[in-house]
Amino acid sequence: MIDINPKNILIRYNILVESDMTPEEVAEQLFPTDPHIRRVAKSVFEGDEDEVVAGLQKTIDSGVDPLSLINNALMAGMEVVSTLYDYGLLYLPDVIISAQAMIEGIEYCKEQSKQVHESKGKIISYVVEGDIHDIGKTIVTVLLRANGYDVIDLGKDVPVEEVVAAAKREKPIMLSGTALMTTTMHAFKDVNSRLLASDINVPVVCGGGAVTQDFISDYDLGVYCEEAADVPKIADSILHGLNIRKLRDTFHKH
Amino acid sequence: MIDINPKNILIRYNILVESDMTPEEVAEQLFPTDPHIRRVAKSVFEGDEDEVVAGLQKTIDSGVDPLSLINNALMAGMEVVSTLYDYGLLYLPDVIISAQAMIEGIEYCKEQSKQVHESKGKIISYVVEGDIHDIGKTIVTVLLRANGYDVIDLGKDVPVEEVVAAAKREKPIMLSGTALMTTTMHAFKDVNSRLLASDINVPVVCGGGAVTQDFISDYDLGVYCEEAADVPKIADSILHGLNIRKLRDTFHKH
Amino acid sequence: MSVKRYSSMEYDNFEDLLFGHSKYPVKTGLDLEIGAGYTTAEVNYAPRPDAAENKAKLVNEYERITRDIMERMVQVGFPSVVLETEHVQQMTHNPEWGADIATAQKAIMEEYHDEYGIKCALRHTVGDVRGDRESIDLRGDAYSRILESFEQVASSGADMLSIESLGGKEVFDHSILRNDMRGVIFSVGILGALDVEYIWKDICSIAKKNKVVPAGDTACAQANTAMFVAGGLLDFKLSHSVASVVRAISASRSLAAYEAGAIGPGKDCGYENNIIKAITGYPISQEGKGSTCAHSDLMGNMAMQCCDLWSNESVEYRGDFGGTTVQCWGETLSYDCSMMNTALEAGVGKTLRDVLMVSDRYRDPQAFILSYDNAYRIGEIITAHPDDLYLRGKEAGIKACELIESGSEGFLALSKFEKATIKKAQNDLKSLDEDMESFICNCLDTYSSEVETFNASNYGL
Amino acid sequence: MSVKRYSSMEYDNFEDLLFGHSKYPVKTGLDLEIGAGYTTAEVNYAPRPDAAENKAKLVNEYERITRDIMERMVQVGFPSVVLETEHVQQMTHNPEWGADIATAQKAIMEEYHDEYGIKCALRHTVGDVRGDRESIDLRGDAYSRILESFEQVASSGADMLSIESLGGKEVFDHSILRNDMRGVIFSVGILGALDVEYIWKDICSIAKKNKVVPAGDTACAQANTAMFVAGGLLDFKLSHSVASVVRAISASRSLAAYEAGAIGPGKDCGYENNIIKAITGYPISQEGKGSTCAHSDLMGNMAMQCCDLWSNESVEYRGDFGGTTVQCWGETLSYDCSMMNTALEAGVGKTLRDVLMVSDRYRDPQAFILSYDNAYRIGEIITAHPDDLYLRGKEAGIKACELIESGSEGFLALSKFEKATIKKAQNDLKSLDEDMESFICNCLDTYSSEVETFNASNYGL
Ligand SMILES: [Zn+2]
Ligand SMILES: [Zn+2]
Ligand SMILES: [Zn+2]
Repeated sequence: MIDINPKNILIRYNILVESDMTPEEVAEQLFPTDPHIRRVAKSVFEGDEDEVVAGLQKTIDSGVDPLSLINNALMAGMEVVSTLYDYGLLYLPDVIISAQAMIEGIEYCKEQSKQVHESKGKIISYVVEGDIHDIGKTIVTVLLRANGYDVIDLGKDVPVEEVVAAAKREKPIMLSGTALMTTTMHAFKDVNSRLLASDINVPVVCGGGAVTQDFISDYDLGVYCEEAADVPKIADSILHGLNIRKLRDTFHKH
Repeated sequence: MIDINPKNILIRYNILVESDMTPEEVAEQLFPTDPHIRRVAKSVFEGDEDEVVAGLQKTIDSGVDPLSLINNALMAGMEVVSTLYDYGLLYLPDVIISAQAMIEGIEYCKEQSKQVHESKGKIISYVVEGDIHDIGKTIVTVLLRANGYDVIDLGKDVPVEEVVAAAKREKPIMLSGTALMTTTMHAFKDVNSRLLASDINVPVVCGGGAVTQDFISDYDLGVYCEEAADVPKIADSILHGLNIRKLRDTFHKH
Repeated sequence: MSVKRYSSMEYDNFEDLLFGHSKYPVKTGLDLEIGAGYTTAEVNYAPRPDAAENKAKLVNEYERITRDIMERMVQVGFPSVVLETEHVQQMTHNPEWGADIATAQKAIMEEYHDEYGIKCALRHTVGDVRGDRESIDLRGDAYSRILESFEQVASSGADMLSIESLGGKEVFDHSILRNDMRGVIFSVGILGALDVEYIWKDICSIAKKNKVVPAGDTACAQANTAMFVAGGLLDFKLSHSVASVVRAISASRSLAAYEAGAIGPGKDCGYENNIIKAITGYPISQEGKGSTCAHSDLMGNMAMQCCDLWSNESVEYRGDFGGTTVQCWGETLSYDCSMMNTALEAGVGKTLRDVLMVSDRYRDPQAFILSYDNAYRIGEIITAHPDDLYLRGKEAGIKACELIESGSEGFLALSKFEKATIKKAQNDLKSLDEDMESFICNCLDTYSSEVETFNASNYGL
Repeated sequence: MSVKRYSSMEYDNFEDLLFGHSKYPVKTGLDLEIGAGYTTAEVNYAPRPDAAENKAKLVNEYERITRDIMERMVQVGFPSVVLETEHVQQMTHNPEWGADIATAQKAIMEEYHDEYGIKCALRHTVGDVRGDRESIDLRGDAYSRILESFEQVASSGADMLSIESLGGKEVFDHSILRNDMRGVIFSVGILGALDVEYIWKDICSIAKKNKVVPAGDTACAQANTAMFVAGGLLDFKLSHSVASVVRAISASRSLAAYEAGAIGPGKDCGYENNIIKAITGYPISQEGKGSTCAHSDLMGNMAMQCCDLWSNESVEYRGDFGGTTVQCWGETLSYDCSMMNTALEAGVGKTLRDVLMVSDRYRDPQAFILSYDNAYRIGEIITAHPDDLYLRGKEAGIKACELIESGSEGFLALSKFEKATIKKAQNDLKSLDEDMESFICNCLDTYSSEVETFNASNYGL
């Protein structure tokens, strides 16, 4: 069997650019400084649900408003996770485990408070009609929740009329639809025209293996998204006032 | 140097399907039977201009109407050429040489007659604006003329307005535009919309290395053509009453 | 369980694994013999989105696709070709659509075969439509529709039957996003294998009745999902080492189809087919550098090392400067096959195989474990545990970890992150239950509550 | 004539011709060395039709293309890449467009080079815009615009300069459609060579001034036109043997660029580059099975036999399932290069070269004469007549005929038609004038009257 030293034929660029610091070391520099808050943020980072709740309880007992902890502690911890994910220091399972811990924490804070917590905005997430592959939607949903959005998850294989009805009812800031199967792409067209017919002009962010930018950009509301990690950034940009044309300019890859 | 018998790795299908008969043998069976007429047809087949004129002269001297010889002798000979070309027994240079002989013959017949000869129809042929590659147009033009059409050859790199003006003036049954360079495809769009604006609803047959069927079919008048040899067939179909939709069904390859 | 599990390797030595050669070649279609000393392109395609509007339009689309491919093959002088039609859902939902399309395609292929003698065959891959919005129902009405679809295409011209089965996907998706190796073993090694076995018994009897080939399955929904989410060298979504472990386990799942009677060639996207071929001796289809139209991967050359069919996975039918997309990619694939076939004729097949393998061997942990020597070693572990789906999956996973670790002492460079995850995966695997009974029992507890769509009765559990 | 013509072969033996190796490697761009022991993909692309509406849009299109390619290269671990920007006419007509695009592309390439160390270089191929509707004016205003465009891209980031020159095309188109070998020799061998020499003297001084590489030309407008009109095995438009004769003659034409100072790598579509490399020792770019997106040919594997860059010719920028088209084809090409590079590292490069060559050697007469041994023999004939453009073209054509005839006594099957046409071509060539003076004089007579757009002053005649 032929075997050779591969150094002249391929380069493992991932190893070349690997950070010298561990994620934990980087995270340490990013956590909030207040010791109570830091404990909560850190346990979100570590994905330790019990520790999150314990830390929150302790902080609330010290007199801090439970709802304020959602942004200041839980979201702060999650932001560290997101930052490290963007840097390639954390991986999807890390984000998912942290998000789960954060969501538990949010529930706890809500229970401890009488006031209503305002999310950053509502987003509808679904897999197009005819497609039951939902791992992409799962990832997007978790990333959005981890970024403070209230996600209405319609599930997979969702009929067009149901997507439109939900958009009318929930008044989301955007929709996120995924598709893995090429033959389901037509559903995007229908969603687009039915929303327009109902005067609902929110961006419909589309991604998934079967989706191409050229196809999506044919529809007035379509915003193509190649990377699940971009979806929360698109949502943030909407909050910052970007319209569909500007979203396309900013997030279109090709 | 490695060398192997290629029989297991590739098949020369051209040799497998090669006819046992020579083109001359097949042609002999297709020429008209009348000896005068046969002589003319055969010299068109052979591409012998002098012989064509000599044969015509002899036939006219025998009292035959010069104009009738265009269809009955010259076109008949050319039809044999076209048939053998379709069968893969003759090649493009054969067709071009024969067509030249035939065109000389037509000129001669016209000179010998006082009446006006009616062609099968007028066709405008051009290379799109921005493109100076005209070998494709040359081939198409010869094939059309060889099939009895009156071709207005506008040349290469033809401005859109000139194509449209010619279409208004000449009232052709169709236009044939070729393009080898991708960046010139836009000119098709302009020709299409300017013709429509002038209420000229003739098919614009488009082909060439830079042209794809998907692109052409986006325009109301566009008929995609992959093979130069199909262009005369498309013209014949127009004479038989096929509209653009039917032309597309019949001649679209993909 | 009634099937006979593999307890030994059909190949005695990994050195005998070679493209174009299989121990049990498959005769099919019009004079084609797969794995009998030559490789053949397997061209794949997706109709344009609006071609599926009605049956007539869709049949017409597939006719064009078929004619385009056959025409290009004879234009360039290629001796053989396979076409794979992966059903769009309308075709499986309406079994007569699939039948009409198979009939139409086969008629064109026969025409070319009559005129030119080109060897060819048609694979139909029925869509696994057993899930819907609310739930997954693997053995109910949708399943009957799948079998009806198989029956119809088998009697209408399809020469080879395949499916990309979904069994185990619900638990797998949940587990892989949580680095949960227990769930991976349970979903791929147990649930997946049980489902594959169940459906392939039925497919094989349909194939037998219609005298066509029950070709094989793939762990696309599991191992390829992990591989694609893991992505390129600079994607940091999933550990590439964990994706490799999933691949090793998936071989045990795909093998179940052959244990139920399939005879190859396995589906193109089953990168685990290298292991399957070593175990079963059946021919395989593979995809790699000729399928970049459909996806990027880290073993574009290696995928050729022991392929019998060479595929482009899928390309949307459309015009390109060089012809339609199926013509372009079909030609590229066929030239690759011509290169392999020439090497075989010239007696240097194994040299070319090694060049293809070693060009990717150290590109990624998954490429490393699928190099034919390592693939063989994983096959050995699987066949060493013939009577225990649990053990053979778990041991395959552990073997993958060991191979990667030992590779990293040589030329296989691992990042610190990959080193840590492979260590963790190995520990997780080793600390799982001792025996299948208790493992299944514990998993049923966990995943019945954690995964909404998981229903044990789908698997006869 | 002031240039020094080649009178001997830089390679002593055709056995030394090998992919990735050239006698005179070319250092260029960011750490790239072409022909220095490894092959590199050269990715080509065409902007979408509506991207050329204005400068900003077009610059943006090329930025996206560049970033897409660089990103995919590092994702899969390829050590090097070349980008070729073939100017759309707006870019040459407005030299500052070309300059801005070169600047933008180079900035992105530098960014990737800084971050990942990937070796890369940028070729700009200026459009030959010297013809318009009415006439061809090879040495007038349009020519100045071409030189201005070269000047601007050379000073703005392009590392290599190329053009696909049109000289001789008007007489060639006329002749090839009439089987007129005299016109072919005149248009390709004399007119073409004179034009190539004229423009390459200027391009070389611009390159020298800007310290970039004068890379080379191609007989695309002549030899490739004949090859593409001739088409596949079952196209019956032009004799494939005559197209082969045109190819042999075209080597004499393309060689003139190197005699004027070009140093390679010659353009991808110059299939005659096999001959050029044997004569000059300079590296070459080639296209074949990785360029089916742009055209079909009958030597998809053979084209790799001694390539240094490996190209896809051109693909329209667009999204596909596997990424954008430039990513898909760039990855496929790079895997091909990885295969070649692995073979070189493993010491089996010549075995792989032979497999690639022999897989197409008998597919078509043109493939046969371009097999590296025969390509070398044509080079020998060309260098045997250093001081006579006429003789070297004519003898190259006769040599091609002889090679095909002798091949047909072996494994090169010829149809009756091909046998007859090669005989006729050979006779026609042999019966041409004895010396250049009388030949040119007679041709000027004939073609000045027969070809409307032919103007002798375009060639200094
Ligand atoms: Zn698959
Ligand atoms: Zn597939
Ligand atoms: Zn070219």
